[in-house]
Amino acid sequence: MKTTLNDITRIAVFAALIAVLGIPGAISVGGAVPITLQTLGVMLAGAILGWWRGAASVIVLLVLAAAGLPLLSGGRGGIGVFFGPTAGYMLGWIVGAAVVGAIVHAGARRPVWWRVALGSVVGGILVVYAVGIPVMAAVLGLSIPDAIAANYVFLPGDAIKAALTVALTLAVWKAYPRAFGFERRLLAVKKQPATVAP
Amino acid sequence: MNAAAGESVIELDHVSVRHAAADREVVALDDVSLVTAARKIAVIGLNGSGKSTFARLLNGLRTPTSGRVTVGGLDAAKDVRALRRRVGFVFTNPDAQIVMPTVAEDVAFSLRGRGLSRAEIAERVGLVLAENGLADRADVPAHDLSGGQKQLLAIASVLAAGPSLVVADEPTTLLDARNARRIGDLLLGLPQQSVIVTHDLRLAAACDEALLFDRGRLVTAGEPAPVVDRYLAEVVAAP
Amino acid sequence: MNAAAGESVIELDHVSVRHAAADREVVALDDVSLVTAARKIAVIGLNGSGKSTFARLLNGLRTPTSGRVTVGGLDAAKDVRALRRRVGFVFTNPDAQIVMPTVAEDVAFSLRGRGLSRAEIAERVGLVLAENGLADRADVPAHDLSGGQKQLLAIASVLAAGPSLVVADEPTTLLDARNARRIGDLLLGLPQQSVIVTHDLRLAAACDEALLFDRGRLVTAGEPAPVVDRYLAEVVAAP
Amino acid sequence: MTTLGQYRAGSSILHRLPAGAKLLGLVLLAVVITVPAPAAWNLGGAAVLVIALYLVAGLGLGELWRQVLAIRLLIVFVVAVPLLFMPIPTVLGNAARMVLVLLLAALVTLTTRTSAMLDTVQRALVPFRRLGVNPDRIGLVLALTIRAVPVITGLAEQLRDAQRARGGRLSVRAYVVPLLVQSLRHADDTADALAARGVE
Ligand SMILES: Nc1ncnc2c1ncn2[C@@H]1O[C@H](COP(=O)(O)OP(=O)(O)OP(=O)(O)O)[C@@H](O)[C@H]1O
Ligand SMILES: Nc1ncnc2c1ncn2[C@@H]1O[C@H](COP(=O)(O)OP(=O)(O)OP(=O)(O)O)[C@@H](O)[C@H]1O
Ligand SMILES: O=C(O)CCCC[C@@H]1SC[C@@H]2NC(=O)N[C@@H]21
Ligand SMILES: [Mg+2]
Ligand SMILES: [Mg+2]
Repeated sequence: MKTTLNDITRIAVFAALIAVLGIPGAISVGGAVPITLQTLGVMLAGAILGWWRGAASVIVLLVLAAAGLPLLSGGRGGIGVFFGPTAGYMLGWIVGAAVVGAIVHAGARRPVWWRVALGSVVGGILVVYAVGIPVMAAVLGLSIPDAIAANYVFLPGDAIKAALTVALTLAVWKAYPRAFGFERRLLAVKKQPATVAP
Repeated sequence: MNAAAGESVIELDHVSVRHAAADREVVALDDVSLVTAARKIAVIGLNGSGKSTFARLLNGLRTPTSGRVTVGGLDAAKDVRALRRRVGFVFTNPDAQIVMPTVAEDVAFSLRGRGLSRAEIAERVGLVLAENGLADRADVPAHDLSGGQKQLLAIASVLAAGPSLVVADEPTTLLDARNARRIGDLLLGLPQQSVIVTHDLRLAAACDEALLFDRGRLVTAGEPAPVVDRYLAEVVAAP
Repeated sequence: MNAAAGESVIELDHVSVRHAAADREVVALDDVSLVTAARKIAVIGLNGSGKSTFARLLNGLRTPTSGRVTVGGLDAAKDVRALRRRVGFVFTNPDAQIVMPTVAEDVAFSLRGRGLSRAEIAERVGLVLAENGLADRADVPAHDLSGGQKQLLAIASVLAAGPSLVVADEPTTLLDARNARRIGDLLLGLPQQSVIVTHDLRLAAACDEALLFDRGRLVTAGEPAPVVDRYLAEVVAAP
Repeated sequence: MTTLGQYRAGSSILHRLPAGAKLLGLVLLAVVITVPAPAAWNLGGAAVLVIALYLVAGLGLGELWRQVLAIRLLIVFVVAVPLLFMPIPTVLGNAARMVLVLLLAALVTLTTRTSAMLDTVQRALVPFRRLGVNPDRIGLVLALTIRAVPVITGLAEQLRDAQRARGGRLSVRAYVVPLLVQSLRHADDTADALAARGVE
């Protein structure tokens, strides 16, 4: 997997975009883990950039946040965030973006709505929760069932974000298809002798 | 300077706009007072003289730090929503203004929330696109248009909303000579009252009135020819 | 059109550039042939006429679909690496070109990979910044610069790499009148051979040679004054 | 590197310690504080250590208090909610452990320049070169991202203005779609600029 300059700049710009989506701030419900638009950015990163570039952009965001830049929602940053109750969710973002990307891009020639929907729900919600809830439970000293209960507040918001991801991804496909990098695959396919008619 | 039928009176009453910059305070507009109802109003002045700030006041994108702005009797501070329905705004960079993926969708965006049916919206969009020479580009991604076409689309989308005043902030700066001329002529030919911020002095000269800003102050307003002359003599030539 | 000492010969031999667009093929450059070694070369033409495509060929950012491009004897298709060391490129939008967070870091970025020590890099960066009036801004984040200063920085970073040819694609389009003039004069005054794509006909007229493109074809090349006249008469005025 | 960080300038031993050493120390202390059951000896010892380190760093108790305030909502949460199901000493013990670790982590951020932290990341990656990881590329991505944040923020501000000018009501689609498209184009323009500057 050779990284091109386009890969590099898309990874960087998407990391910045997720940071910018955090600027409107975070709604803090109860205090430990905020509701944030950044998860929308995570879903979009996977859906648009594909699995590895999507995951890479999340890693880049988290590394910079850890290094002290205030790139997380509400202008937070610093290594401390990774010792707090949201650490697991953020690690989940990495895997989540990869899963969204894998589901949306695998074998496809264009984003299809149900793949984006499935990807966002599985990668952007379930995977993120699967990593996030146990870590939150451990840090806060909650039992797993209590942590799951505490996590319910995020469901409505995250469901809306998944739906938005579908609409936004398809709109970006219409407006700027180059961004998906699908054509690279099409070109690669074209170079091989055609065996099956499309 | 007389109010023709249909023209709104634009009134600024001792308006100042100040920005708190990192180390000092920037005065973008400094005690500007003005009453005008001219049909085509040019705004000229050097970089940083306050032209964009003035234009943005008219649409409520900026609010005065002190003083009062009214357009056609609407107070820009109080009736922002009504003001924005009445005043259309064309930005320099059409890329920043086109918000929907395709040409037709972008025009339709201006018509949302007015209780129009889908069919009515489609009809109006078709009409507006035809009027602006974009009929065959309806389903093209907006970002694939050429520079001139993008600005045409931006203007078409503004006009679709049916404004009675069109404010354009350097609408031709990014265009080539032919497109700049075309867009300039289009704006001059619009039936709507228009405020056109421009560095193109030919365009300014073709308006009914010109305003000259310098370092946040309104230096003079009136017939374009003498205002442009004064700009060249006093402002541009100054060290 | 004679090769002065130090100027590279730019040669295009039956060059065409085609893009496969969604529904049809776009011919960005159509069988262009050219030999020039002028010191300051202006490139003019309407939006979409092929100016940027031409400029990008000179730095290997585009490769011809057919034909051959050489700059100072370097084949643009084969010696891209050497070509890019010799040819600096200034883009329209400095925000896309400034890749490092702070002013000094961006200039230093141009000097990486040359086996220079930290101290040598710091010294050269200081020199380049001083020459371009940015000495006191070394540690400022790039986004705190004004538009004109950003373009100055972009040019400074290009010059730091020591190119013998500077290609600039509409370097003044995003700037206001005063900054546009400043950047235009800076480019004209550079000792390096320069290719300047511009909509600013005053700037074009001040060059040693002008190239006029129209719909992908090189219409004419030569003394700027007649080329500009022909542009206004035949291209801009055409329907 | 930028004015963005939370670094507090200083010349204490903590400021001068390499970032990697501080991070390692932080992880070790975090383990020591959180693995054994909460008890007076380890929590008390850790608390004394935290206060001492803030003083050694020259940050003072004022900064310490500011850091406590920064996580006050979290503290309220970790105390209030578990009180419903758990005995008071357990809850306070858990909360104290978390607060102490967070204060130590904040100390690392406060005494380490962002650029030093990023250099450490880059250096830590050098051994992975054999696996195809290129530390210079990663350093470039990190720098590009720092540069991109204000650029994308600027795009977002322009779009917000444009949308407002077109009639008040905000729509996520009409905001995020052009933001995405413009950002992605910016990415492609930047890739061209990197190529032109000789990056391969
Ligand atoms: N948001 C802001 N924060 C700080 N200063 C600002 C802001 N907006 C404008 N200014 C300052 O206010 C002054 C007037 O700016 P304005 O944009 O109105 O000028 P202009 O005449 O439109 O210039 P140009 O020809 O460059 O578009 C300038 O000095 C500018 O730097
Ligand atoms: N990557 C691309 N894919 C498809 N078409 C392209 C591409 N790049 C350029 N073109 C087309 O090639 C033609 C020439 O483009 P070019 O950018 O060279 O024009 P230009 O003279 O620089 O115009 P402007 O003044 O607007 O910058 C245009 O029709 C353009 O749409
Ligand atoms: O900024 C942080 O510290 C990370 C916040 C993690 C928030 C989680 S992600 C899944 C869930 N959905 C939300 O909107 N918030 C939580
Ligand atoms: Mg302005
Ligand atoms: Mg061009």
